[in-house]
Amino acid sequence: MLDKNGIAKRIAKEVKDGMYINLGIGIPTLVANYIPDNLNVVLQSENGLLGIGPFPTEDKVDPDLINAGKQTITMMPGSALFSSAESFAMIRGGHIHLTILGAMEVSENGDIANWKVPGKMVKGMGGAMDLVASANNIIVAMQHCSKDGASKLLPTCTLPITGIKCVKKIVTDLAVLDVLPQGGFKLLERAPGVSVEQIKNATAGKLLIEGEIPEMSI
Amino acid sequence: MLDKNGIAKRIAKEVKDGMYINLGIGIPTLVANYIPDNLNVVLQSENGLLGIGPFPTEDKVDPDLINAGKQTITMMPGSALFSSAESFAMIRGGHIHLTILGAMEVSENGDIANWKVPGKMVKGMGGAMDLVASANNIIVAMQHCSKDGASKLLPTCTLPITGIKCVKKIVTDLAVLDVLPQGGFKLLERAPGVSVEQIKNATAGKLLIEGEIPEMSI
Amino acid sequence: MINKVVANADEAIRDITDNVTLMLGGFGLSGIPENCIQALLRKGVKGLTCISNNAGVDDFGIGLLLKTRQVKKMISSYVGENAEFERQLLSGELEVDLIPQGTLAERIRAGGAGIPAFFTPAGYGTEVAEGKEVREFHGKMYLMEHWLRADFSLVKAWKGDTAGNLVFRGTSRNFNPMMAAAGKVTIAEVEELVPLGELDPNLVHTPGIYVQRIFEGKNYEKRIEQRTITKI
Amino acid sequence: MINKVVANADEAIRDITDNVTLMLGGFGLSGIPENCIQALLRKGVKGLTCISNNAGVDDFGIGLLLKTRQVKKMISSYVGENAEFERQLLSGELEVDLIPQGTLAERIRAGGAGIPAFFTPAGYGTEVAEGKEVREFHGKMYLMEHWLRADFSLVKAWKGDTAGNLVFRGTSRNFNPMMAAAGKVTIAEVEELVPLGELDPNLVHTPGIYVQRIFEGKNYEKRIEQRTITKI
Repeated sequence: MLDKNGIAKRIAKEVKDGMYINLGIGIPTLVANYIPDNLNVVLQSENGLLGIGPFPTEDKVDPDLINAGKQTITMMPGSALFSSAESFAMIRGGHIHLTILGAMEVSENGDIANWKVPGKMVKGMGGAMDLVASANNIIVAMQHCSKDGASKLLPTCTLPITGIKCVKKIVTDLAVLDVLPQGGFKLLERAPGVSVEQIKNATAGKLLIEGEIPEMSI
Repeated sequence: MLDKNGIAKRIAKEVKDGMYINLGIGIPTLVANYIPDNLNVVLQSENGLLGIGPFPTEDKVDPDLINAGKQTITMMPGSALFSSAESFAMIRGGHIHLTILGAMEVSENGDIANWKVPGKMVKGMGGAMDLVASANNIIVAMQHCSKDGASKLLPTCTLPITGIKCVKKIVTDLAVLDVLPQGGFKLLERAPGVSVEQIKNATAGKLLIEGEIPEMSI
Repeated sequence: MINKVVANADEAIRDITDNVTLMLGGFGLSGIPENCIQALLRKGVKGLTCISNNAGVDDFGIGLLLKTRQVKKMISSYVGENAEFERQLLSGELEVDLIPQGTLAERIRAGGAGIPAFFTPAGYGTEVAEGKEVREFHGKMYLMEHWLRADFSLVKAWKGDTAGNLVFRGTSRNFNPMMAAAGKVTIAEVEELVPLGELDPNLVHTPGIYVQRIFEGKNYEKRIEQRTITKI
Repeated sequence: MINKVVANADEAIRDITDNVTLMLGGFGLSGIPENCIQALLRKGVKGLTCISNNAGVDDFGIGLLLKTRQVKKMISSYVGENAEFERQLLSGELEVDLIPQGTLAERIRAGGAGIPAFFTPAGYGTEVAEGKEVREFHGKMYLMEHWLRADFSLVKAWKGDTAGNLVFRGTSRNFNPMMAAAGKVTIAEVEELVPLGELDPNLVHTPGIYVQRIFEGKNYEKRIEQRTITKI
């Protein structure tokens, strides 16, 4: 089983040289810590920055420089700043190569639910609906099951959805899975120490298992 | 009768303090020469400048600084440069207070034709269609009649039109006229030495004459 | 050039009355019109419809106007960083329209640019699509969205000149440029008001044509929501 | 950051083949990709569809590609500053689509911004409206217009860094920023290529994400169409 950092580490292996990437709040943000130094990638913050750098040291904190999670940040050399309209033009126009975000549920046809729980205070979708509707490549980072043990990989989402048929890959504490274009979760890798049987039991949606499933290396 | 500079001078009297203005090519460009110094106005060039200054002196000629007529220009202090998309966002969004342009024909309901003559090489509409479709206040500067003596103020345009129901006022070598919302040219002023009869004869569209028509002062 | 300078926030918002629609720049607490918000508190106008990406926190930003019940409706992409907001929403005192952030940004941009409607894929297949025209282009589904315009736009810039040209700083630019263009009357507050000719025309972010009034603000607090630092 | 530098125009356009659609920045002869046009002449690719506000003059700009019959179609707002253009058009060798300048600019912006269609009032009631969907919003009539995208965009900037961030100068910005965003592959030629970190992130006009290749151009002629001077 992977912890949050393990999930982030495994996702970092999906990052390729030259990519522009948008990282959502939560586990996705941790991915930045595991991108190999030899890869040149640029992180976008949808409030208007390409080239997010590390968090600032105390003396470099700047209220005019925050990320989409409202955290203080720094800029890398070669960064660019722009308006929110330009930022989402970038996202909507398909210029971001990889979008990594968390989810509450994913369905076997790639629908994602991550913005609203009926009965709970609704805070809004922020940029999530734009990101999932526009991205060419979406990887979801999440726990395989909710805290009460219910599978989050479902035949259809039970929560209000954020976008349809958009998730391409899922990395959970138990497994790496592709969402197939024709529907279904294809099991690619097991987390260290996790059996195929465990994954089967934790997956409510259609699961496809072909041949030997390797343990992931992270 | 007015010459080109006379028409420009008369139009300059329509300019009010604080206006943002787009001047078309030809007589409209001359209007800039007659705007009183005590008025603060800003001239827009649709290729991406607010704050057109005078033509440059020989040593200040800059190929990166031209107006929509491709002439070398200068900038006023407080100018701003922008892209063509931003420029037409400004125009389309109704931010320009006054648009002055030439015409080949104007109809009594305010249609304007100024971009195409069948049988002649068509060079294109440039920004004219955007300007006439978007402007709140359009003044046309033109000769009352064509070179062969035909009226250019018509019941309906005979040439392909640039925009419909958009012209608010016309200043010609003979007269100043309003285009009424319900249709018709309302005669406001005569050019020096021009009689109402002359204007009647030169106007093919519906002409409204109420009371005494004063001679214009320029 | 046209001189648009007013003395202060109170003079700038003098004709904002009850029940108008306002746009307020900012993302989180970054780039918000702090001085204008204080002036709105002092003036006490009510029934405001506020278009702003967020709604501030309990004791700062638009949160201050919520506390005094001056806001009737919020049009935002993400709210609820504050408890009073939640209370008013659940009790039905406050209306909220939640809009995907990119759609919100583009609807405001469209308002300023004279584009009454456009198509975006954001929200297709979700509850955001309810009641909206759906259309296929190039094999993908899109929703038709309409422009947003406001009676007044309140924006915050780093520097501005007397003609209303604005330069923003860092990520505090966010929604400010589009809102400047989408307000019938746009009021800009700046940290530094500079004389005409001091801003390089090539580096102006918002051309002065969009700004009707400008003033140099005071006592900027620029509060940070999530102070996150690297320990060395 | 990603290093996008290529040696020169010939390397930059290496995979431009016959019959592709190109966008070329510039207004008149200001801000045109001079080096890329020369490289296209050398490569001799044919059947090009060129989206560009103008078509150059007889012996400069896109006019050079017209002379060598490399252009099949022009999509522009204003053409015909050159005689060869007129000859080819009248003889049927050249196709031309004339589009209102603001519509052209916005269609290109929409292409880069992922907006497949939008509404504009320009051209309503004229022959430009033929075959287009017409719609009323707020009592005014609008046409629906579609995005424009290109296989390659060739843009010209003043300065650029190795990550493809661009800064333009004066009115040579014009169509270049939108075209940079609307090309599947965007090639930027710059007068000065600077190291990473030299451009102020706050003053970048075109973020590098839109640019796939960049090089420092040579021998810029920057020809002036209408040299107009004030005599002193």
